[in-house]
Amino acid sequence: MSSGSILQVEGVHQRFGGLLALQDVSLSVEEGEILGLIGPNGAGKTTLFNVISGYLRPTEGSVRFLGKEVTGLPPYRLAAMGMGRTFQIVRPFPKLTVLENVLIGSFLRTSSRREAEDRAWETLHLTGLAPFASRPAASLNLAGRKRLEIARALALNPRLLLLDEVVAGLNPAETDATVKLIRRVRDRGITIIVVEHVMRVIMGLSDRVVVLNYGRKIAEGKPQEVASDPAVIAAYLGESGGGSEGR
Amino acid sequence: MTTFLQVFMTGILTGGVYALVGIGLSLIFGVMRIVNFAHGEFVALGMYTSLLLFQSMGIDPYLALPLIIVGGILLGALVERVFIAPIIAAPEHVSILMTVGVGLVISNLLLFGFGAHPQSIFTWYSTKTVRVGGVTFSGPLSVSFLITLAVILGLYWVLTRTEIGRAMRATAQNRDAAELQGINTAVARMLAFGIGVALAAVSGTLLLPVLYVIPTIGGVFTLKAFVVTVLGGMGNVLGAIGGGLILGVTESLGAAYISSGYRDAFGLIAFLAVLLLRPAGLFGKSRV
Amino acid sequence: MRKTLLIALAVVLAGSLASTAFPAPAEPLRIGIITSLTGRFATFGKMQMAGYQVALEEINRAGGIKGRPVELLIEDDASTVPAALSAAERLIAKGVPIILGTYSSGISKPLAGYMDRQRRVLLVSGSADDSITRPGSEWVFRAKSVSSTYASTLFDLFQFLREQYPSIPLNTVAILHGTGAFETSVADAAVVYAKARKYQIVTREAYDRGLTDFRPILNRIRGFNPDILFMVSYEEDAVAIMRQAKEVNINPKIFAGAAAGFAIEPFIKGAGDAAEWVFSATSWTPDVKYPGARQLYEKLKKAAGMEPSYHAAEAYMALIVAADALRRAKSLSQEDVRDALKATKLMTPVGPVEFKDFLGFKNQNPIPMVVEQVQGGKFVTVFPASIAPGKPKYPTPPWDKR
Amino acid sequence: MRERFKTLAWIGAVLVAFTLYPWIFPTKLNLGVVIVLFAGMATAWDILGGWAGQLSLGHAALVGIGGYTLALLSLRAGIPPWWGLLAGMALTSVVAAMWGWIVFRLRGPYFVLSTIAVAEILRLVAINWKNLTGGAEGLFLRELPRPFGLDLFDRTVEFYLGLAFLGIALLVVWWLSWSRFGYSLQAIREDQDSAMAMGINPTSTKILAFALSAALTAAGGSLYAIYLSFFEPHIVLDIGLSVELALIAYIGGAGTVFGPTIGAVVLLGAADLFRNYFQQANLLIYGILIILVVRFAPEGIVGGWHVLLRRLTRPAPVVPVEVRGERP
Repeated sequence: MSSGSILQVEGVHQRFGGLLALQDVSLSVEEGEILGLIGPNGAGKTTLFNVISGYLRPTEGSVRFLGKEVTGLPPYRLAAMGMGRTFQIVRPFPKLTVLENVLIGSFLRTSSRREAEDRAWETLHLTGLAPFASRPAASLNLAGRKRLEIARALALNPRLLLLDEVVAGLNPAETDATVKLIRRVRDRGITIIVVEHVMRVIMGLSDRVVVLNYGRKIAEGKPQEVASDPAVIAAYLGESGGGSEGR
Repeated sequence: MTTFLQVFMTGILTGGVYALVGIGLSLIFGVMRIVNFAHGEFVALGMYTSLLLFQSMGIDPYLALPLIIVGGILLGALVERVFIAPIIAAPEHVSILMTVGVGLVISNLLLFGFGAHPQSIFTWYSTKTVRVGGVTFSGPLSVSFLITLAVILGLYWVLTRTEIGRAMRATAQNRDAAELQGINTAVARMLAFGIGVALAAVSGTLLLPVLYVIPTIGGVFTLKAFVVTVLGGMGNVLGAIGGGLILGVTESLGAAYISSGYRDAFGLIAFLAVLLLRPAGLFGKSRV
Repeated sequence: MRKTLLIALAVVLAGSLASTAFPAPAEPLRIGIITSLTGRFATFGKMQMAGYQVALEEINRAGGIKGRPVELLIEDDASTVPAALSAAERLIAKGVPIILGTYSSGISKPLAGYMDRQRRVLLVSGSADDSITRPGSEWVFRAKSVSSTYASTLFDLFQFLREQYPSIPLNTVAILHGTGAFETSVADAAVVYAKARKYQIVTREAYDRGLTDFRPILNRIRGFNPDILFMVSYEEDAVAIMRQAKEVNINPKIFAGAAAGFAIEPFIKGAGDAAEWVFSATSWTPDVKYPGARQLYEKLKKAAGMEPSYHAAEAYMALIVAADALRRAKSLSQEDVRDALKATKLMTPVGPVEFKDFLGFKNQNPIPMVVEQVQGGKFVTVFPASIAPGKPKYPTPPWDKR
Repeated sequence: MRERFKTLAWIGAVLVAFTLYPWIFPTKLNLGVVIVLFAGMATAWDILGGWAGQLSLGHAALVGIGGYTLALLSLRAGIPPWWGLLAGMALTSVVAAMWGWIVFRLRGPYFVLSTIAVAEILRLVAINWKNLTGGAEGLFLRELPRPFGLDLFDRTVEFYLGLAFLGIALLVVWWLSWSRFGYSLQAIREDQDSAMAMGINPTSTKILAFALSAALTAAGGSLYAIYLSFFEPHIVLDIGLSVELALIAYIGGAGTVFGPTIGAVVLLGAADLFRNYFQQANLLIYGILIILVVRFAPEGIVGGWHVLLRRLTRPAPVVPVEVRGERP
């Protein structure tokens, strides 16, 4: 755990009644890094995101952000500290325009309407949503809404950005554009955790990758190392007759 | 001592009918996740229908019950189809305002139809009393309590033993999962609202021999139904029985021993206390 | 109702056009009326309209006022204060010389305040609340009785029965009343008279309108075993109280009700045998020994199409008094109408009318009240002997000995 | 930025138009006072109901506290009405904050149910606590000091006071239309969870909105008490008043600057215009109107107008977003 780590998750367990969604998960993220978080459906990725971003108080374990103990803090405190997140199922403010959606984020940093609006426009240009500024968020297509999720999180001027399947359901052109955007965001010094199923994207983007399966961390390391790890392959492809090390 | 017993027992009897009103509301909320703000107006509708049947055709309210039950279910289903179903997916305040509107229409149509003056019925049993060990009970209130128990048992049988009952309970627990199991949740909702309205109308009929009716009395019952539902736990039908009895006894004791002017306030204070301490209701199993 | 209004408007238009060209036929004199045609108090508004109708026909048959036929401009206050204030504003704009109104005390009080500030004459027709004419205003008059008279008349009855039957102890009083403005003011007056005449108030219970189940309160009162149960309630409560009093088996020597709920026909129909023996103070009954009382009752019954309540008689009296004052007024200016009303000295089938200032009241007619008792399923006027044909039956037997 | 001052200009225009009312309708001043007061109180209701999306059916309690505070301070302690009004605003915002703290932590319909319960409890307290509130007989404001020589019971004075109150309410809502606080309310209304991710604390924001809404409603309640000069619990604390305020705001257009004002003018104006025919039925009309609005035009008159405008001027098909946007 070098001193530069921006986020530390220690021994987190999350239980829903009988179901143990997360079992003793620990990971840390370094400043300026892109960490990929992968695993089959139901592995606990979004649950881990909800624990990190304060929507779920972990049954056990702790979360440290920017060196401070934040376990159980509500989402709005973490947002104020500089943690932006997107939702797997997009959650725009439908009746508000695209600009207003982003404005609410930039208002976190300033109460002056002028400053907030400038920052909002800056984010719109960065994310390519400027032409749709005055349209209600509800009138955007899936690509536009996914992009708006990122723009709203960016408007918070975050130190850490959590992206939950931001390219899911996009066509190749839209996916490439989003990957370029993520790189541009990283170049501005923002640390990113990406949850994704599109292997091509995650492998290309991530400096390091963590793999979850049935709520347990089964692998961590460089994308290439993780890709060739038999346990990961087994987790994804299910039991291949070859008898890997069992459940 | 007899005074305490008399006050306590009157509270139980009235509480039984409150429970019936509350159960209807809790059933509707449980299955449909909407709060029916016109619930009290359906109680008033039950009262006026049985008043009309009594005055014009001399049918005694207790004998009119089967008619009221069937009519209540049909009316409830119709109201659900026309007013509630189209907005079932809308945000919460839409269904609240819709039912407030329906309530306003019903109470004002009653005002038009029956006039503002209070009406009550006078039957041979109106002033009859039952004396058990020095404690006197109102005759009609006791009969109403017994019928309430019967209706509650009947509802329990429908919910647990019949196909419709299972469909409603499934929809209450998880609408999407229920649909995946092939349950037509639209029908389940329609029937839930129908039965809920029928229960309200029945409690109106049972209260007619005991109290007088004015067109705007619905509001009082809507508030009582809320208190009973929250005391029992939102959507917890069995809890509503407990909620009703507790409300009846609290009001009766409060009026007799603290101050009669604040009678209705005791129920409301209990309501706020539950909100503060145990929002899931006194019996724990709330749907929210 | 709208028919009279339309005719009135048409006549006014015709009148004003014609008056310029040639000597006008007698232009009608319009009196303003505010009452509750709709809303909570619609039942009482209907009764008032019957009284106004009978009085209007009588006035016009007797040649109207100063040769001019009288017409009523009727405004509905819909049982709400804002509508009543707007109605008054409209009538003042139409320049009516006098306004009569309305039924509920809760509406008449702000109406009186508004008329006082506008310096316009208001003759209160249905509200009994003391505070309307106490301290009152030079512009607000009331011929009908005040709430406290209900209490004083009943305590006069109790005094009479104490003297008639010295052997029966008559000391403890339990008061039960609704929390409305009228009921509370009568209950307050009862407390004052009870203390003045050496009665002991064992308990005073108020109940809120709406779903009223009196069993808990009556159980509590039964514990005190009072000699007198003094009740002040509107119609629907009166029926429920007496039924549940029988249920709870509470047995005072006197059941006394102050007007409203206890003095009207539906009380006997609703409470049935439980209504027997109940005394009630009321401002008027058909068999009082005032000249013309019986004939007025018949006319009111025809106009109302049902058993008329005393509210109809009170409205009739108000319009008769207004017409009498307008005949005597030097001009139709508000000052002259006010002075004419102040000088009223008139006998009507509903009682003598004189506007006096007494006991803090201003422009209030100290009209006496009567007490009636339910005997054999019918109201019989039993007190005071000077104007009551019947005799009070006392003491009230316990429920199981009837 | 331009949008902000356009709305401000519209507010100015509406207020100036209203100032002409006493000359256009000299014999309908009572109606005028009621319209401006109800427009102001409905706008105050809308801060919580429309902008923050927290429906309340108990605002009569706040009207009542405003009215009673002014009257009691004046009758019992001789405190002039302007201090009474401010005291009423302060008291109601404290009551609202406590009340909100209890209920806003909870999800589900608890808030709207609690508003009815608390309003009903206050009505019962007002009726039964006789020596404080004058009980059911109510209170009579016989005399009031004259600020700058103005008779507070004169309808024209009351009209302009009410108009000033409406102006303040409109300015507050105008501030909401562009400020941070205003957007945080709208965010909570649109999606509370999503708002949390944007750094907005829903509970404390809703409590602030409720306190602001309560303070303004109480100011309206104080002026309404002066207009009535006599009021009893049944008039100012009745659930009918709460429902009427909610319907006026909602039918006019919840969550918009002018919605509640338009609602007040249309509904109260029509009720007076057709009083001979609809007087009995105005509650029935309200009921039918709210069903139609909720079912077919949830945006209300003003909201619907915006939607219509937008549809006519700029058809907005679903926008295919070919997201290139590579500019640095």
